[in-house]
Amino acid sequence: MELAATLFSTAYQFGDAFAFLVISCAGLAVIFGMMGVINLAHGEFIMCGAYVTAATARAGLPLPLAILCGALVAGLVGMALERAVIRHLYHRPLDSIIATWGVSLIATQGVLIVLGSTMQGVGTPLGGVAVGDRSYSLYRLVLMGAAVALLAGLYWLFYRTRFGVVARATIERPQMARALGVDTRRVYGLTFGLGAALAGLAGGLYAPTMTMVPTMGATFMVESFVTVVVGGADIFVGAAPAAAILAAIRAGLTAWYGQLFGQIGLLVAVIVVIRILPGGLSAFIKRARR
Amino acid sequence: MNSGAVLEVVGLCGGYGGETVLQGVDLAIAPGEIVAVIGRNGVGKSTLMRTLAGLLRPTAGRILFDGRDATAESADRRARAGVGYIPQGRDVFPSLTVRENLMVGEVAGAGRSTPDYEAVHRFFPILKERARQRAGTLSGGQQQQLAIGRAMIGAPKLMLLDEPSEGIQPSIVKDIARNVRALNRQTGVAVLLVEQNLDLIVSMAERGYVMEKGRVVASLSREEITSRDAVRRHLTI
Amino acid sequence: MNDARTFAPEAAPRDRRSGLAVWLRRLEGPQTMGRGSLFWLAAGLALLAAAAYPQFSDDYTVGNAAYFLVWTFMAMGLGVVWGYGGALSFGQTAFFGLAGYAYGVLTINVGAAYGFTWLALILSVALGGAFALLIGYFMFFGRIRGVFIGIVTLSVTLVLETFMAQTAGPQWRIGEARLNGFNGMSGMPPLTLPWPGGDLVLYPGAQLYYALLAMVALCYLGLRMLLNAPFGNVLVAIRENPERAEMLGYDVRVYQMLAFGLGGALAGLSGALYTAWGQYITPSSMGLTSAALPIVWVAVGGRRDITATLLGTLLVLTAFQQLTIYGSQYALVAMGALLLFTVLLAPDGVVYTAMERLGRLGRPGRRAGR
Amino acid sequence: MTEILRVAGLNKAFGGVTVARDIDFALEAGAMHCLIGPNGAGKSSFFRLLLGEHAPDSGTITFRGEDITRLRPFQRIRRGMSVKFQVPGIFKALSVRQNLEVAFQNHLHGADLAATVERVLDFASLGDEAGTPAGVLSHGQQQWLEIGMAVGVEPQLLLLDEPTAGMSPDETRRTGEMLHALNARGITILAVEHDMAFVEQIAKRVTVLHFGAIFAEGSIAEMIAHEGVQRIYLGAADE
Amino acid sequence: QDGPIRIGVLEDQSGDFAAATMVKVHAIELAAKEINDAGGIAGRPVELVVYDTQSDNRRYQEFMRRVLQQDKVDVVFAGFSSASREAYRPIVNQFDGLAFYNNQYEGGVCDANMIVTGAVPEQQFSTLIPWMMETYGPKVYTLAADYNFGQISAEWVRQIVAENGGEMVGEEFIPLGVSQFSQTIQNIQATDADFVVTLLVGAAQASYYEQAASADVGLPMASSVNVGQGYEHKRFTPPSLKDMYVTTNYIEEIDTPASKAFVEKFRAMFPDEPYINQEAANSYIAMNLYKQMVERAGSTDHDAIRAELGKGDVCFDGPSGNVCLDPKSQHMSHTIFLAKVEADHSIAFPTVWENIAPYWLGDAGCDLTKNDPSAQYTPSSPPPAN
Ligand SMILES: Nc1ncnc2c1ncn2[C@@H]1O[C@H](COP(=O)(O)OP(=O)(O)OP(=O)(O)O)[C@@H](O)[C@H]1O
Ligand SMILES: Nc1ncnc2c1ncn2[C@@H]1O[C@H](COP(=O)(O)OP(=O)(O)OP(=O)(O)O)[C@@H](O)[C@H]1O
Ligand SMILES: [Mg+2]
Ligand SMILES: [Mg+2]
Repeated sequence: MELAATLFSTAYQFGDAFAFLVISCAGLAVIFGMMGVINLAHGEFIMCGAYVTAATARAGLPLPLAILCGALVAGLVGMALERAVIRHLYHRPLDSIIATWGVSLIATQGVLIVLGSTMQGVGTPLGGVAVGDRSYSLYRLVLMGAAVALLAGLYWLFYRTRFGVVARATIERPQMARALGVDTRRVYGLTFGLGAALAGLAGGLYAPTMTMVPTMGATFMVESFVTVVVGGADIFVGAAPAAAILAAIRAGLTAWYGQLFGQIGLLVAVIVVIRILPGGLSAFIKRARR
Repeated sequence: MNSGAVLEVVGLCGGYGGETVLQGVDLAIAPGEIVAVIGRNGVGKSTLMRTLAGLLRPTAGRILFDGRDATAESADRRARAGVGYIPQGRDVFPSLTVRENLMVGEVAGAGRSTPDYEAVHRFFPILKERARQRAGTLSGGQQQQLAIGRAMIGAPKLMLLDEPSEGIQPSIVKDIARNVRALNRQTGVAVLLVEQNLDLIVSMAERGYVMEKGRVVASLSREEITSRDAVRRHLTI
Repeated sequence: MNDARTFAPEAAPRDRRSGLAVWLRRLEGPQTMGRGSLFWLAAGLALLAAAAYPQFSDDYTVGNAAYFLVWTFMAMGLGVVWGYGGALSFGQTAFFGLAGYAYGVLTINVGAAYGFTWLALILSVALGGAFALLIGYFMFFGRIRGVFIGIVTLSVTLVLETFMAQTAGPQWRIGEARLNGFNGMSGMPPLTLPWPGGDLVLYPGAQLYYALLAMVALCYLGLRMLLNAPFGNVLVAIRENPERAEMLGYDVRVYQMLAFGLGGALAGLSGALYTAWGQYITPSSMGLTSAALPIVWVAVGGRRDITATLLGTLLVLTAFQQLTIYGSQYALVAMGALLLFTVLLAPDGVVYTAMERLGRLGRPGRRAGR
Repeated sequence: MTEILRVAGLNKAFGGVTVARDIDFALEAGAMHCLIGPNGAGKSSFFRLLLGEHAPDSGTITFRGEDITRLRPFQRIRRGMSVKFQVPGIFKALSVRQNLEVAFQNHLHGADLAATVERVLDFASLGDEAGTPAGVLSHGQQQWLEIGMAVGVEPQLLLLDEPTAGMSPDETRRTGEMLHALNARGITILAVEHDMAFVEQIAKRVTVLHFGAIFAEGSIAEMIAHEGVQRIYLGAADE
Repeated sequence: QDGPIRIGVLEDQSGDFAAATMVKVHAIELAAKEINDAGGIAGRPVELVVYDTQSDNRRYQEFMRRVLQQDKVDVVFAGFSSASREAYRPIVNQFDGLAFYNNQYEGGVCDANMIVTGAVPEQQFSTLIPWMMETYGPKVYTLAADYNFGQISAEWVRQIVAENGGEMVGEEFIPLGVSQFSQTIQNIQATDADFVVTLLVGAAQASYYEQAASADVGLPMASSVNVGQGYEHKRFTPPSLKDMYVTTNYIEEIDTPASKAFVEKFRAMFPDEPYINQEAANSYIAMNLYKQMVERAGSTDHDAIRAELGKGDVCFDGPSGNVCLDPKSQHMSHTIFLAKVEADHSIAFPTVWENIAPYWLGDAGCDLTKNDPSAQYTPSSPPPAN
């Protein structure tokens, strides 16, 4: 019984870290991994999703619907942003850094000016559950499930549907895709919108567990970038194992040596993994598979 | 002019940004024709093809496709209307598999035809064998076949073929010639072919245009084109 | 090898010009914008104006200008690494911070007498450069490239920040110098010039300004020469196509590592000078926001040209500060908008675009789109 | 004559695809040799193995008496190789002149460098384009530039992957003549080509690669007459 | 000299800290308005020079230089985070300026150019910890931000727990910016702590409360920063802060006539103010203390002002009761309120400690009336004995 409780605790910690990495990086994986746009406003889409979720939930919408609302609004904002700004920056990834950083500044400070420096959150639903002599938040188990579902859904969308194939083609050779009849603008708009919606979803899912401030997106940034990059060129093959490895390292170090080592260890692990596998995990997995 | 042409180009000017490469090109292709464009390096053959495909915006002149003014139409609409473009240098999607590359080709034909993978595989068996390989790791010749197959899937009415023989082994050059001609016979697709390979021109084209410095300077009849000397004369300095 | 060549000239007369002349000729070249007497006249006038300006201004403004100059080294270093070398480093602040702390530790322990602050400055810069070489070795010899470089360097600087932030305890001291965690280290002396009749303390003001101006000018000219030398050519070639560069017989890794080391040393110079300027260095100068700033300066000015980088950095620093002074809460929104418009309207950078326009006025030429 | 290059028992596979299968191959100094074979036979991959871009699974490569199997690409180049790739690997944002300078400055300096660049510009008919960013050249012009970058340094061994792709028959002939001139200066040349007229023009001997293995070797006439080569490569005689 | 008295205000109106600091600017504006309405300071009007420091230490350096050198202000009110204070302190010293730091912090600044009105650990912990131990038991778990404030505060907690015969069952430091606490929650549950001292800082770390509540940790919490500074009880959904005990020198719920009047004035001028926290009260008090000292000294000269401060009778009856400046450390005495967060996030005040002096610096040997070391000390690195 004792052992089972310990095992559960370990699995829970790992799953928790894994879910956080996967959920927070999914939107970035689409926008950066698929489109090559380095989106420094990723955190602000997360914030947008969280704010909308909190606002709609407190207005009486059931939480799951409120979260979807958050994702939807973030997605729409993303599509608008794509049309106004990002569209001009494809294949200028380095310029997209500057532009999206600008967007991020405007969004953070704009929200601060308009909505004030904080916003009241929504409480975490479902309460706790006791296993052995410890108690755990049930909602966190939901988050873990959501992470797995998200990975499966994205893989299906990008590898098993024509939209996904066309989107990948468009991002790689837009001119050629156009010459083959692809309405590239629409594809871009939808893909970016999807990435933004996924970020919004992350915000919505984590809204009940976090402080609502305009800068809240920043907490997700480093982790999501690191996960996506360690994953490597092929995001969907790489992101899940990357999240798993980083989560294991983080959870392990945090458990044994405390949060500081968890934090530093995560970053050092990133450096080491990239050094050992310069193409990221996906390149390695591809090679191993053949 | 006559309205039976699949493609009619009048006074076409265009190029890159400030730089005009095409200086008033006129040509016409009737349905089911295979027409060659020849000319030395840098005269603007590929530029012409890109402009016809809609990837470059003309600065003057008109492009009529199927009798319809397509001058201002975007590349993707042209493709869906039946213009299949096979660029010089192939431009396959390197990280997509062969099969996925062909899937992208389906888009052009969506609504007009059902994708005929059988036919493509018949013409280019290697594309079936390597369906799951990433296109970027194919050899040059394999990529060329993929590029043609990808255009075929979209059931085009007009194919713009830019130097298809470049880097292709002789037997496949012959195959390509044979296949394109067969395709042309079976589906009535018209072909505008840019080439430097004499054999291919001679074995495929029904007539031709000679380009020089952004202009069509001569038109070659069927007789002229089958006599190698006329072609050779135009390709030498 | 065979003597008779089809392409190589038959034993052309050897170039007799001295090494210095060769280097001076490299002040102009394909890798830097601006050539001809008109350009150098303008540059000379600009330098003159910069030198004369303290006479017409107040202490605060001069001290503030000196503060801006402090940052330009880091920007120019990033210009070399990123603009010319094609490796986007997101962690120049690591070398900045390391050198900044090194300056503090050294001067707090040894003091400022006999001009030791300058030695400390040099040592700190060397440390920043050496650390950058180490990281560069690790990355480039490990075949790390592209966005991975960005993430590795970012991770390095964040590790340093996280680590330094928790050194608040008394056990974290190097000799006399308390690292002092997140609150930052202070109490180090400013740069001091030994001077007959009492050392000159270079507090932010005209003296420090002149010292910095001279350093910026030297550094700028030196970089111009380096970038137009074969080293610069190869660096740019590597940026464009590393595989091909290797196939021309260049050890790509060594070039990239050296460029990275140079960038790190320049970031270190900024860091040590910053510490001397404000007698304060904090872990947050290695944090995410700080790390993003140099990229913004370089991108807004134009990363493809060292002159654009230098002028752009000064421009952005001034613009952002002015916005903060007069924009209150709206400053950040305005900054964001400014960045957006820059990227959309002047994709090669504001200064770069302006310089290119100016240059094109002068001579007609064939220059097609990117 | 001495041997400049020897490849022994070279093997390389990418997953399921074998690109080099027990290749034994030698080149005399001063030879002018062509490598032909079907698309995907492994010709370009063979070049990449020679240059060190791919590491072989097994086998050795000896260049001028030295085992270079473990050397990095730039080290091999410095020992006297030079290459023109199938897909032009030029520096797109650099001007044509800068491309050539970068290509030559490892060997040449000052006035020598400038003179050589001028000659190559002239030879490649790129004089008018010297200041143009190489990325905007037409496809054929890029090929010329790539050739210029490879031949200008006059290496011991010149590797050319489809040098005449995209060239008109006339230009192809001119290229052949230039290669003969280089060869006359003692430069060993190994070229991959699909243009049989060109192969006939330049090659004394020809090696046919098929599925990564050496399929046949001999004079060009022998190869054209070779039934197997016709079947896998040349196709049936002209219709 | 008759022109206006210029007061520099450097506070974070944007960035990470904005949530807790906007209100400080408003409090200073309120005080300035009152002072001007009543005829100014010694007949001279007050003029504020306000800059937004964007939660960025560099901006503090730039603007401190600007207000002292260019705007030539008479006094500066500046800083939220300790890092920002340390960033500008060398500059204040260089130009021999006078700065008020109106913020609760880890204590220990012994600098003649600084006057501190915020509460310090000895005021908040010497009251809070013994009370908690008495009420809930002797076993303490500390959760602190991993930087100066957290580490030094934790040191105080450790010391006071030991002095009172308690036991530290755990101590954990959290890097700034960490927002995920599952492991920490497990760690706490693995001990038999009677209560948790939370010294968490910043928006990210505040996520702990929600996460702990949803995992049913259920332990009482004690803190010196929450509620009083970041009004978490207003921002989070009840009951996540239930049984949180905070020692604060002011919050808007305090039910005294002075406090009620203050809240009323404040809201009349800033109706949308989300919360009036202790730093707002400190800033307001600081303005009034400055007025008093200038009027008594008859000048804005720093030495004259410090001479008045040195007399030890600079006091003010403010929203939080009577407070006085301590001449040795130039810190301020406080009435410390124990605020308890109820299940519905309303506030109760189980007890109040009047007139708690900032004794530690003076006792340890800092005496600004005699010399000025311009340093920051901690219990583990106290002033050198001389
Ligand atoms: N992207 C571009 N930007 C600017 N100029 C270009 C660009 N591409 C080609 N050019 C120029 O346009 C002219 C015509 O090029 P084009 O590619 O059409 O030639 P081509 O006839 O196809 O030659 P080739 O036989 O070598 O392929 C050339 O002078 C070339 O330098
Ligand atoms: N990196 C790789 N991964 C997997 N397969 C590869 C890789 N590189 C090459 N191949 C495969 O190896 C085979 C040989 O390719 P290679 O490019 O050497 O052919 P080639 O003889 O040069 O053909 P071509 O004449 O068409 O250029 C091809 O089938 C190709 O698909
Ligand atoms: Mg072409
Ligand atoms: Mg090949």
